[in-house]
Amino acid sequence: QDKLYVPLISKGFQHQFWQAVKAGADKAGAELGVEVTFEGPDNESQVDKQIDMLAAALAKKPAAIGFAALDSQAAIPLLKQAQDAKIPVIAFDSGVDSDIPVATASTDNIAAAALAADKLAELIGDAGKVAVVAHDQTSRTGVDRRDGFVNRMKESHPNVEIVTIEYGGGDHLKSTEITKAILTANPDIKGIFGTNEGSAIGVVNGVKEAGAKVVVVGYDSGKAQKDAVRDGSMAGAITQNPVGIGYETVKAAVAAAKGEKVEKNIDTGFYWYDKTNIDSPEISAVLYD
Amino acid sequence: MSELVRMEGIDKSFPGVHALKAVDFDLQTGEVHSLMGENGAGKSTLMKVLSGVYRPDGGRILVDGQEVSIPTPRAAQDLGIGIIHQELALMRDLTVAQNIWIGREPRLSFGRLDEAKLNADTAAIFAGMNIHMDPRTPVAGLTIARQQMVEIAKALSYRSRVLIMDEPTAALNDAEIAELFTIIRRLKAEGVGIIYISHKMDEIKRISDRVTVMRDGAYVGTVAAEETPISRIISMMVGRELTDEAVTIPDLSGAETALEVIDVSRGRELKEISFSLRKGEILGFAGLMGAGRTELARAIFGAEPIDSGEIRVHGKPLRITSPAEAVRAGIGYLSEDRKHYGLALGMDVRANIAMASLRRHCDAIGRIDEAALARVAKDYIQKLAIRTPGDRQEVRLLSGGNQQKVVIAKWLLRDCDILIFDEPTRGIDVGAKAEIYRLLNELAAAGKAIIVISSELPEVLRLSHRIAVMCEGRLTGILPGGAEQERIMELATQRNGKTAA
Amino acid sequence: MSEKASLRGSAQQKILAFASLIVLLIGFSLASPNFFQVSNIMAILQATSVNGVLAVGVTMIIITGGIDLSIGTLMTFCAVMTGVVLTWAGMPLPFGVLAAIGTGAFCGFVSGGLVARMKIPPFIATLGMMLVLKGLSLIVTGTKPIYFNDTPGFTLIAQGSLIGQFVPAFPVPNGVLVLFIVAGVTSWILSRTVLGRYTFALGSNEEAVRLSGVNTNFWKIAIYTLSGAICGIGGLLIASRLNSAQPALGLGYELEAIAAVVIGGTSLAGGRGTILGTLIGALIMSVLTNGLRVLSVAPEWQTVVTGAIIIIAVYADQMRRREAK
Amino acid sequence: MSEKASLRGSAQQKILAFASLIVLLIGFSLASPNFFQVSNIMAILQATSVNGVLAVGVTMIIITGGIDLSIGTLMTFCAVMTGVVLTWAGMPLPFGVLAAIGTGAFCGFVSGGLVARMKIPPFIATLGMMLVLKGLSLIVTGTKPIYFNDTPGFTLIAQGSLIGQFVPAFPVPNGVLVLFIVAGVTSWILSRTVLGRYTFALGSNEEAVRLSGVNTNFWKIAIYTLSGAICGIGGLLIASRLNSAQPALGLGYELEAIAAVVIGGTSLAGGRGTILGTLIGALIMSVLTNGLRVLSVAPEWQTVVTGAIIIIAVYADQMRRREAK
Ligand SMILES: Nc1ncnc2c1ncn2[C@@H]1O[C@H](COP(=O)(O)OP(=O)(O)OP(=O)(O)O)[C@@H](O)[C@H]1O
Ligand SMILES: Nc1ncnc2c1ncn2[C@@H]1O[C@H](COP(=O)(O)OP(=O)(O)OP(=O)(O)O)[C@@H](O)[C@H]1O
Ligand SMILES: O[C@@H]1[C@@H](O)[C@H](O)OC[C@H]1O
Ligand SMILES: [Mg+2]
Ligand SMILES: [Mg+2]
Repeated sequence: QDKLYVPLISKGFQHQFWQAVKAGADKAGAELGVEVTFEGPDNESQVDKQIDMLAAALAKKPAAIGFAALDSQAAIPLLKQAQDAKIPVIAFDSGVDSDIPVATASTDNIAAAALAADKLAELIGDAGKVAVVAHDQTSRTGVDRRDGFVNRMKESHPNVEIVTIEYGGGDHLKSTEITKAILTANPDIKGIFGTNEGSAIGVVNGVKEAGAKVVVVGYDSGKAQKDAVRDGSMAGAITQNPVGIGYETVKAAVAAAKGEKVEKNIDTGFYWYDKTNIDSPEISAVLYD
Repeated sequence: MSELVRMEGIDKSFPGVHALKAVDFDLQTGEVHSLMGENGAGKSTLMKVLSGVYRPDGGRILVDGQEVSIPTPRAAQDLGIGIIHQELALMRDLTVAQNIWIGREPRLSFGRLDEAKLNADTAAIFAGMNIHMDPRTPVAGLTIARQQMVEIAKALSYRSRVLIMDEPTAALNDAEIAELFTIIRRLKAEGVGIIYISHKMDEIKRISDRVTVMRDGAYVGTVAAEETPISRIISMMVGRELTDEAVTIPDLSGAETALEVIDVSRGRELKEISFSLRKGEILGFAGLMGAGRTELARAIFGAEPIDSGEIRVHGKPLRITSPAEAVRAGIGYLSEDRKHYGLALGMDVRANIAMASLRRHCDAIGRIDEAALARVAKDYIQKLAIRTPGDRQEVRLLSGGNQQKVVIAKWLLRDCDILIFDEPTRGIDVGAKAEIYRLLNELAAAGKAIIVISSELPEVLRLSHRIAVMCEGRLTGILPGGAEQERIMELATQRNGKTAA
Repeated sequence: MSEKASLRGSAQQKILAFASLIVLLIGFSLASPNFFQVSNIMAILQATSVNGVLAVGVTMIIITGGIDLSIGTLMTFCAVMTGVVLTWAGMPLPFGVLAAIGTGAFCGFVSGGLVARMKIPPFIATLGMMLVLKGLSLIVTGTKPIYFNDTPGFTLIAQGSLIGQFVPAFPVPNGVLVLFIVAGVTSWILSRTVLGRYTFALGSNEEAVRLSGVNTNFWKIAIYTLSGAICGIGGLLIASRLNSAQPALGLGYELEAIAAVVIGGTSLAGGRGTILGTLIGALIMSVLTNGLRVLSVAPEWQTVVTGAIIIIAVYADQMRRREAK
Repeated sequence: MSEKASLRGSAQQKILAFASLIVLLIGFSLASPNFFQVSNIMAILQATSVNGVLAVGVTMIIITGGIDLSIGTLMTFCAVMTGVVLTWAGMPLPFGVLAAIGTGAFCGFVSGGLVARMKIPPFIATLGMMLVLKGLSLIVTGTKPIYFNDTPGFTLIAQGSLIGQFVPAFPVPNGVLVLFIVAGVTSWILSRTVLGRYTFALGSNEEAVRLSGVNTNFWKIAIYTLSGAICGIGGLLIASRLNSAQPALGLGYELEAIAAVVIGGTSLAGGRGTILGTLIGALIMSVLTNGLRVLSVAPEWQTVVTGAIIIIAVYADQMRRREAK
């Protein structure tokens, strides 16, 4: 009999975040002796591209599928198809609104962004103007992080004003330009939140190019982000546990394929890291380059 | 004299067309050798073989007695063979001088262009040709005739030993032709061999030493120009005798007025032009290059706006602001520039003939009646003797003269009450010309009102019931049919009321 | 005789155009047993449907010598308007269909007007429209997808299978059926009607057409309008496939559709092109994408191979055409 | 006389081309006090640098009547190769510069060959290249960015300010300087050299150029090669600005650059165009983007307004040109 085959359909593959998920998945694949593939569309608006990928994955008659839905509802017919074919589905990254997935390994983005809000508020003395450079206006993660951040500010930090929210598609350069424009429009701004790796690095670059003094809070990891945290150009950032997400997804998939019982919700957690704890073992374990 | 070029048994086929069938041709130094034949006989194709555009399927070419192969235009140039192509091949976005020296630009260091020398050299060539043109003029704005001049200047700039001229005078008028002939004689004296193609029979006698005739892609024969009567050459070309009738001017005093043009002006091009045209009348327009005849026709046709004046059709004043309105009002216009304004070159003969008349050949939901169009197209192909493998052949693959016939067919099919023909016989062979004259007369007899603009005075004289003459945007006079050539020339050069030399 | 020969030549060409596609199909079938199976072939066809419909629509515009960069975001905007009519206003299904097609036609009409009457280069006019429509979709929806859960049967438009009801072995999804119908009708329009004739003529020599007394502006606008309506159908299909109108979708679809058109042998210079070619072009692209995925080629290599094969396929086609002459 | 008028007209046109840009600048200055400030103007210029360089490069290709869709991913690939040479191989800075320009030139050479020798339509050839290069960047880097932390001074290429050292009031970033130098040289090449002459000639009537005995293939390849080299400079700039080679970047940059070219009055049909126009086109785009952001216009409205203004600007320019005639 051939090796078990587990494809992971993600939301992308080019971000370092996704590469870390992939690394975790590959690791689990190697340990458990299953074949793992990993792919995702170019950007998070390509809902239908992802559906086509799911369709192609189903054609390969996999043992189980890992799926990070860009839009859960849109994927339902194919998920049903998987269910009918008795292919277990494991949701990862941000969850799937459906009861088809037998398990979900994800980050609670709303809570994570709320933590970022708390941290940023604290760093600017709980008062003043801040802005958000988000990576996407419509995707689940983009929306959750924006809303988690904004709502927490409104609820718990009434003296912090969010002056603007812009979207840079996670493109480093675009996010840089956006940051500079925000700084021009709001010379008195105190803090900016970048909602994923590309956005956060863009904010750091923009602040640097404009020669401004602004507290930057980021999201995710990656070499540039770690460097920025170390040299103080970024006050700190939220990191998820992408390697863990990938690892747990594959592990759950294999278990489900073998008919074993799997835990329904695998919360892979999120962490705040800054200069002080970046080298601590529990943080460095979830950071990636 | 010595032999410059010899072509032996040249063969060339295109899909569906055997264009050259073992053709022989030779050229001596210092001679003008005319190549004659009906439209589609294969003249241009033979010359394209000689100038490296096409590679022959068979036969051989000798230059200075040496067998050569001419795979590219460059190779032809290197052998000293230059050509003026029948279909103007200019780069519209470049200036006149840039066009002329393309590929041989005078350079400074670092690949820099010596633009000053480029323009000066061009000016010198123009001076030698006795024409006035700023070397820095963009080609895009030039009339067809001016473009033709540029092509000639370009060919001269090569200082070739063999110069092929494929219908260089098709768009020129008598004065310019005379100028060109002076140049040709000069080149001849310098020992250049010239291959000359034209459908203007009178030119053949004036300029050539020998004449080679082709028919249907085959070599018919070579004769000495001097001792061979034109009628003999024509019969070699068409394989029969042609009879030409003289103009008969009908009595139109009772005829209804079809078109009135009253005080039409636009910018510097058209100045207060008034005339009228009756049903059944053929009004010829004569004038020098740039006299404004084309501009006037385009203005009447709504292709170009007018500043002031009025146009009446069948007595009703009309504001015509687009060709569509003109055609709706029953006016048709055949442009002098078939390639740019007359044909969809990539489409087939049938579609082009039908272009102005589709509405009449479709049903309520816009479905085209192809069967009817096929019939019509075949009809015109036969009537105008259009040489084509079929009505589905792309027009771009037809010879120049046959393309012109397709444009004519388009307007004949449209059947307008008022027809304006701008240089209708440009590039058309004698036989077909006679046929077109006959057609125009028939149309007039059937009550159509017709304007013919032509740079060929004999044509104007042969056709017109009245002759309008223009100079520098003004209508300087209207003469009765059959007027004296001298009188026409006088009006054609009458600047601002005064007569120039 | 020669006429027949040239007809034969062109028929030959049509068959030859399939060659690259066939080679790909055979190649992938040999490489993976999972590839040539009814369910996967249906998946490929389904994946072709949206892009195919857009490509068919834009083929007309490209034949006129124009271009339409707005097709992707227009498709989305049409899907959004369908959502507005069906989900928000709660109207019955046919109105949703009308909304998509009507919106498409209207926007096509506007683009056509910009190009024909205001003489704005098609690239700019439709680039502008692309951005405007992209923004409008986000504005109208408030950046949230609109779902069609309240319109039973909506997903059947693309996902159901009329054919499957009669021929269970070939459950061709309706989306594909729609694509073939749209392609058939458009092909008929192009080859049989006045509109089609002027489409080619405009691309071949617009000025000559105008000087033939044809109201070129009118016809150009008509062509853009029709193409827009076809985009609307594309919007309907994608909405049905995703059971939702995704307002952020759309960018990038124009390039994919135009690529299908050009791979299919239609010249961007205008004047020539066929719907059959476009269909084949669209199929080549989706067979490639699907096949490489089924072979589990690493995603970064998928792009490389796709790029290379597109070039090779077009080159091979051209070689064949030259030989056919 | 009319000939002289047309010469005069073209000088006039050049000045008028600025009009849309000026109107935008004045409008934004009035709308926000923060807009017209040295730092923001520098930010706008800096934001123009990468897109501007790409646009200048592709202008040449568009003038030949071609198109290059690969410029965005080629830029990235060049940045990656610089990273390989500087960070991985640890060579000194000049080699990194050479790597970027050399890689660009080589890829341009390949595209040129596909177009000129293999007669693949530029759209397809460069679409293929776009995909191939996109994949290659990911493959070479292992989908990880390459950082330039070990190459001190690398960020100065785009971000430093030579001019600022002499004129502290105008700290024009080096990236902008590079853009202006590239634009100046290209403009000079186009108007003064043989290569430039053939660029226009090819776009105007390629067959006529060939019939004049020019080796059109050679020159076409040369033009693509040069344009590729310019892309390489763009890759250098973006790498320097981001202090890294980001392998996933690049898609979409081609459309932006081509838009700048067309807004600047260069015709996609070939034969006409200016570098000055392209610069203005690129500036119009970045002024628009920056201005709307400074005004804090909602992002979805930013797209709508950008689309509308692009159309209006081009329309206004055309009206002016027609009047100038
Ligand atoms: N590229 C081609 N493909 C197919 N047929 C062609 C091609 N070029 C020329 N022909 C055909 O070859 C024949 C000879 O054409 P050619 O242009 O040599 O005629 P010609 O004698 O110059 O006529 P004209 O006096 O009208 O210019 C014509 O029937 C023409 O349709
Ligand atoms: N020799 C010239 N000098 C300057 N302009 C010229 C010349 N010839 C043509 N033109 C341009 O052409 C315009 C009028 O030409 P038009 O085509 O109407 O003349 P035409 O009488 O039809 O002559 P033809 O068509 O034989 O050249 C002029 O206004 C001018 O712009
Ligand atoms: O969804 C992803 C998110 O989790 C990560 O942080 O950034 C990239 C996104 O694609
Ligand atoms: Mg000829
Ligand atoms: Mg004229």
